[in-house]
Amino acid sequence: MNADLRTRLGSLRLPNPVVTAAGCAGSGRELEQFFDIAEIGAVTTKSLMLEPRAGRPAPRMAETPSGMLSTTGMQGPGIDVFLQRDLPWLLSRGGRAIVSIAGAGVGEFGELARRVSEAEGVGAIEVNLSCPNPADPAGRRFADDAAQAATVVQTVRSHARSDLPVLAKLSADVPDVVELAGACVTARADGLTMINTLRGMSVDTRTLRPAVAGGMGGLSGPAIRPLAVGCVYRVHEAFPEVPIIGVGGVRTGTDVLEFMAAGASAVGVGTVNFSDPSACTRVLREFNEALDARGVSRASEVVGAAHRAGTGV
Amino acid sequence: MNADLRTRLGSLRLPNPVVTAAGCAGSGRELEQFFDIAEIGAVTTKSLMLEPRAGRPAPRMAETPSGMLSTTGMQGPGIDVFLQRDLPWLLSRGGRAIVSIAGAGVGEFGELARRVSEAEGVGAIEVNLSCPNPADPAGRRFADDAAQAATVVQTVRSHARSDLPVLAKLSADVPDVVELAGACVTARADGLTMINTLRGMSVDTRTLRPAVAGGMGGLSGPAIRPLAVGCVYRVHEAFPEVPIIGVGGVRTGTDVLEFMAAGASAVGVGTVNFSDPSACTRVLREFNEALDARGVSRASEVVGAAHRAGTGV
Amino acid sequence: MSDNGPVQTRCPVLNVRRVDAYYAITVVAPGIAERFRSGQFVSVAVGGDHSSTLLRRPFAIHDVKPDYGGTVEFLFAVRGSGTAWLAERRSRDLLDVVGPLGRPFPLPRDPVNCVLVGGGSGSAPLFPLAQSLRRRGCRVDFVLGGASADRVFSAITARRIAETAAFTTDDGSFGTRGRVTDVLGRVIEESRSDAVYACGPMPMLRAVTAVAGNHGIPVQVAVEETMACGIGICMTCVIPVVGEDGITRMVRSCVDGPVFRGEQVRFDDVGTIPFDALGAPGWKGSSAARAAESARDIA
Amino acid sequence: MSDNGPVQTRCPVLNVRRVDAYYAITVVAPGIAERFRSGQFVSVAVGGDHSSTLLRRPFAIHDVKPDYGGTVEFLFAVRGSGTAWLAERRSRDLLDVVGPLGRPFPLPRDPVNCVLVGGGSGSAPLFPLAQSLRRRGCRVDFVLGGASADRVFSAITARRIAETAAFTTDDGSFGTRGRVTDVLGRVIEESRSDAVYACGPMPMLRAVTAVAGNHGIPVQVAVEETMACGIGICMTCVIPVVGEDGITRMVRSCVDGPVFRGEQVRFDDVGTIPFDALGAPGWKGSSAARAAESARDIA
Ligand SMILES: Cc1cc2nc3c(=O)[nH]c(=O)nc-3n(C[C@H](O)[C@H](O)[C@H](O)COP(=O)(O)OP(=O)(O)OC[C@H]3O[C@@H](n4cnc5c(N)ncnc54)[C@H](O)[C@@H]3O)c2cc1C
Ligand SMILES: Cc1cc2nc3c(=O)[nH]c(=O)nc-3n(C[C@H](O)[C@H](O)[C@H](O)COP(=O)(O)OP(=O)(O)OC[C@H]3O[C@@H](n4cnc5c(N)ncnc54)[C@H](O)[C@@H]3O)c2cc1C
Ligand SMILES: Cc1cc2nc3c(=O)[nH]c(=O)nc-3n(C[C@H](O)[C@H](O)[C@H](O)COP(=O)(O)O)c2cc1C
Ligand SMILES: Cc1cc2nc3c(=O)[nH]c(=O)nc-3n(C[C@H](O)[C@H](O)[C@H](O)COP(=O)(O)O)c2cc1C
Ligand code: FES
Ligand code: FES
Repeated sequence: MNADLRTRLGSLRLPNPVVTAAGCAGSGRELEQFFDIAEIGAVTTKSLMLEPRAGRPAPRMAETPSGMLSTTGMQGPGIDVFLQRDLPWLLSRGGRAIVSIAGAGVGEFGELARRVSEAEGVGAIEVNLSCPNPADPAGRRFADDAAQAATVVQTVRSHARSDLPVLAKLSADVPDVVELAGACVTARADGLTMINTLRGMSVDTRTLRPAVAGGMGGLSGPAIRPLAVGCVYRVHEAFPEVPIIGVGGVRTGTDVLEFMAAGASAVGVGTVNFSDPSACTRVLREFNEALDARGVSRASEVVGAAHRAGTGV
Repeated sequence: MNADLRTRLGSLRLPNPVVTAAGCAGSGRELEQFFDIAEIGAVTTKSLMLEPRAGRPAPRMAETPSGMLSTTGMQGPGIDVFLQRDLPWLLSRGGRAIVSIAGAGVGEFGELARRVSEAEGVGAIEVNLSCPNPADPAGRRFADDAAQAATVVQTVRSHARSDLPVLAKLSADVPDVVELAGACVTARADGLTMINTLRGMSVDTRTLRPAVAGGMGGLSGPAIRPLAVGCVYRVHEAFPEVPIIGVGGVRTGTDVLEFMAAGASAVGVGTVNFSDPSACTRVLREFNEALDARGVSRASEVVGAAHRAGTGV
Repeated sequence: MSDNGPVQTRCPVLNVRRVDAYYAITVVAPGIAERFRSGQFVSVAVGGDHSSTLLRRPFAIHDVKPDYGGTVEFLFAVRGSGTAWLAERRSRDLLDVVGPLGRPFPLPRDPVNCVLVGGGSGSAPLFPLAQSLRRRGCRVDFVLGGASADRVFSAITARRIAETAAFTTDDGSFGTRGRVTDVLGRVIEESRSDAVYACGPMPMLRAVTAVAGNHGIPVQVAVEETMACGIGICMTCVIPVVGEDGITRMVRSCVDGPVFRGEQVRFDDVGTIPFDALGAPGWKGSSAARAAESARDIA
Repeated sequence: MSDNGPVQTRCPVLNVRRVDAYYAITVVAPGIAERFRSGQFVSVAVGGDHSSTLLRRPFAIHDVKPDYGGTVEFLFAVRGSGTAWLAERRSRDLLDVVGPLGRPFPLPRDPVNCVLVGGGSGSAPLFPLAQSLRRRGCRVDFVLGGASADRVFSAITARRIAETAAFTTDDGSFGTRGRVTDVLGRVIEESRSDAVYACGPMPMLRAVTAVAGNHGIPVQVAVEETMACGIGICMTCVIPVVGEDGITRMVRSCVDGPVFRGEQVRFDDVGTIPFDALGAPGWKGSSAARAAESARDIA
């Protein structure tokens, strides 16, 4: 366990590349029962809105092959409760926080960025572009329209404290993920997180009705990993300077290696936290061991290796 | 095993809804070693081009959680060899053929449709819209541009014998699958097949290089089923009169039930043929048993059940 | 990392027993056994390391014993792929188990009369509860129901440890034909119950809560909602519950439950977001409600 | 459905033996045993019914015996998740096996001298081949190599059934330090070999083919390409092979192979599409080539 694991996302420095994926780590307290939350790179919060939010009706989840479908509707306490209650706790434990925000409109994104910037100790802001754009006539998400996504990123950037990195969280099921990434980068995103869940569906074959309320849900878990790695690879190819958090189906230390070789500087663990509450710390250990086994002394050397000829490192 | 399994795709009548997915059943001869090919609904051929095709370099596949990534580059003997060699064999065994075609351009699609129409005994033409459009400046696939896709479908329709149903095979990773479906229907597709593989990637964590030659591959298998079911559901909701072949990760008889409840009239078995050469006949038997267990006397009653209130059937 | 919270352990199976239509698995898990309080559950990874079945399966803890440093037993019926896999385990196989999870049943201070009502697999957590109540000098009566005789868990144990035990089955194959609530009122009266504890499917819990209400006695219900994580991080297991402050919240049945006061669960609204729930569409909370929110869980 | 084609069976495991660094599994599979010819392989589903590991694993058949109506044995080294799972099987477990697959080794009409060259797990199919050759009165010599001593499969059996057996290891821990091709020339000369049979990794097969060429004797190679289906329907296992007609085709190593004439495999172009391969980009086939294509496989 000798490798230097440090990584950077714009001006945010992390002790190692393993972070939690948004909405998959509660407030951090729940996972702290299983490992020391300061040990991992950072905790990404669930996407916080201005107001408390009750979310979607149950049933909210269904299991699928190597994955799950969920629809929680971003249930959460609202940004203020988070900043007053959960953030201080996390910082008191030595943890780092990437705060994910979800605005009900462009203006709210700005306001959220402003409030997050006023708090002490936040590491970065992640902008969830997969929430529905209330101004879109067809009810599409911000991420479905690169120009709309860019407007959101720009608004967040201009309301956020200038030293606070802004990461744009992208979906894969958009018209063109490379174009979307480019629009966000142009709008001065400091980094990109990808991917969010993909819209899918499951039918309960007993009742022949949709398995989650409302029909469509978000697909996550190892099943989607190749889609996530593909997005990271293509976007890193197009924008090699832009730091990326790779997210989607991370289960083991070699999955971290896979994402980093494709171009990620950090990697988020999502659904697998549900099946293994120690996942983050186990993945970190396995990643460490994988570097050792390959004689790699700095994790950052691996970033983008799959784009280089030869064996990469 | 009493249920009436017959189904219709436009004017094509099939004895049951289980067909093979394009490119996943060889010429039919290989599977005939494991079951009677006449027993299933139909064999969908690999996508045939005008000329023989050597396909992509190896490695062509990588295993992923509950799925696989592949890139065969549509290797095949060309349409004429198929029509002279493979089709007569299939018909001689009492099988039904859905012939998938892939043109290197719009014009070739027309020519392919013409040649297929001259052959005796073809059940339907499936138009593979996931092949790259040579006329697209960005190298996108026909499916990425609903207007281009519609042009292809229209060309095929006008060159195909008028009594031969034309099915448009859609991808899920397109800007808007419902819009794409609509464009194909307007261009007089008699039915839709969905979904094709999704672009993804895997890194070989020993070499840190892409696991399949060329980097990106197509993701298939049970992992993608929720994405496929989601597409079928949304498209059936928008165009309830249009018959759909649901494809993507079908493994068991209840998966057939799932696709049909979402709106499919038939269901294609793809990748699972590789892992279980008897899959088609097993899936058909399980589907039959599932209908019996639910007391359903006609398979067609199940179509679209998930869209109806109550328990569907 | 906390000392009385749940632990995750890879623990050896001591034995798997088949009992009527269900199975009993005992695992050696001292860390879970020593923390356990009745009403809590474990969650078990199924299918092995390369399983396509990602999520854990929750099971109420049926018994803990001091053998081998501490063993934990749970009962289950084979429902789908996860329980089918569990039924095939053999002694010495390793299971990845997390527990104990959830809030336990609150125990009465005084030696009162309690009736314990279980439906199907919902009986399981009532047995260690019965033991705890008996240890406090409470009278315990059982009402257990199931679809058929073989779906009534641990009937014999119930007879042994309770003052009285009544059984109901949907098909009449064992005990009274009908629902647990068909006999509950009588049992409450005859045993002069002061409190009800219930576990089982939501419609049963609703009906039991109504019966207890009619008799003017409190009821604690343990719900069995679908759970993805069991530890409070996925937000998929929520049900509408009215807090002490009168505000309805969508609370996690895994960590805020599975045990709730029956009167506080909005049974009619399970599967919906009640319009007056905190954060429901159109909801405008008072600043007081928000302040309350912000204070919650700090402790 | 054909009578001499492969069958798919759920067959009981008779036993699993550990031998040095590899395992030997024997399954009861009469249908496969009776159809088997040496050089053929089986493909085995791994991980159980709810495995996330979708694809079968191919293994050369190492032995068939008439016991229990017909048993099939294969040897394997633990490489990844699939072989790790197989190593944990116990007798009476059921395995889903398809076979026999692929084209067998062609056997010489006359009692000639044959040298059999295996690298690592590639030795496995050479043993039944050696038996068949011996039965036809052929002289058999073995050259087996591996990374280290424990990676040389079945060395003792080789010594027993062959006239001579030479061994090489990369680390020199057993036999000669080096590659099989370092000793092959000598063996061919000393045993006056008329033909070579080889199985192992592609670079080894290439080198063996070169050595055989230098000695002017024919060589049959069995390749071990990654395979998704093993039955010819997925087109993922292709390699460039020159046909009798001089045309290079991307052929499926599972059904057109795994055995090929060494000279016909375009080893230098494995992993590419040679520009002159049938259907390569820019390829313009003659009408004669197309007519030939259309006639292929009809029989
Ligand atoms: C707190 C709690 C305690 C429980 N205690 C017991 C017990 O002691 N004994 C027992 O037999 N069962 C108990 N259950 C139900 C048990 O968890 C399910 O029977 C089991 O998860 C079914 O898994 P499966 O793979 O066989 O079924 P599948 O139907 O294949 O499971 C698919 C998915 O649905 C979920 N699921 C299926 N049925 C239920 C259910 N009834 N409740 C919750 N989730 C479900 C599974 O967890 C899984 O995510 C309990 C459930 C909860 C929430
Ligand atoms: C015709 C044929 C015969 C073979 N015979 C033997 C044998 O007798 N004994 C033996 O030990 N091995 C043999 N192999 C190799 C054996 O199939 C692999 O070792 C095995 O598939 C590894 O599976 P895994 O899950 O442990 O490894 P993983 O690396 O986890 O497998 C991942 C994927 O890669 C494929 N793969 C990995 N290694 C190989 C390989 N060397 N060759 C082909 N595919 C591979 C797997 O099939 C799977 O699809 C043979 C291969 C072929 C094609
Ligand atoms: C239950 C659940 C809740 C989630 N909540 C959020 C969220 O609030 N904001 C967000 O950007 N992504 C959210 N996600 C998406 C994850 O952060 C992640 O992008 C996705 O699940 C893919 O990663 P995984 O396969 O590791 O889960 C959520 C995912 C799940 C399963
Ligand atoms: C090896 C392979 C080859 C394929 N070839 C074709 C093809 O030629 N034409 C086509 O339309 N789809 C092709 N497909 C896509 C399948 O028909 C199917 O749409 C997709 O794999 C999803 O289904 P599945 O998960 O059941 O495999 C191919 C898929 C695979 C895995
Ligand atoms: S099961 Fe995940 S929060 Fe309750
Ligand atoms: S492995 Fe599928 S064609 Fe050879």
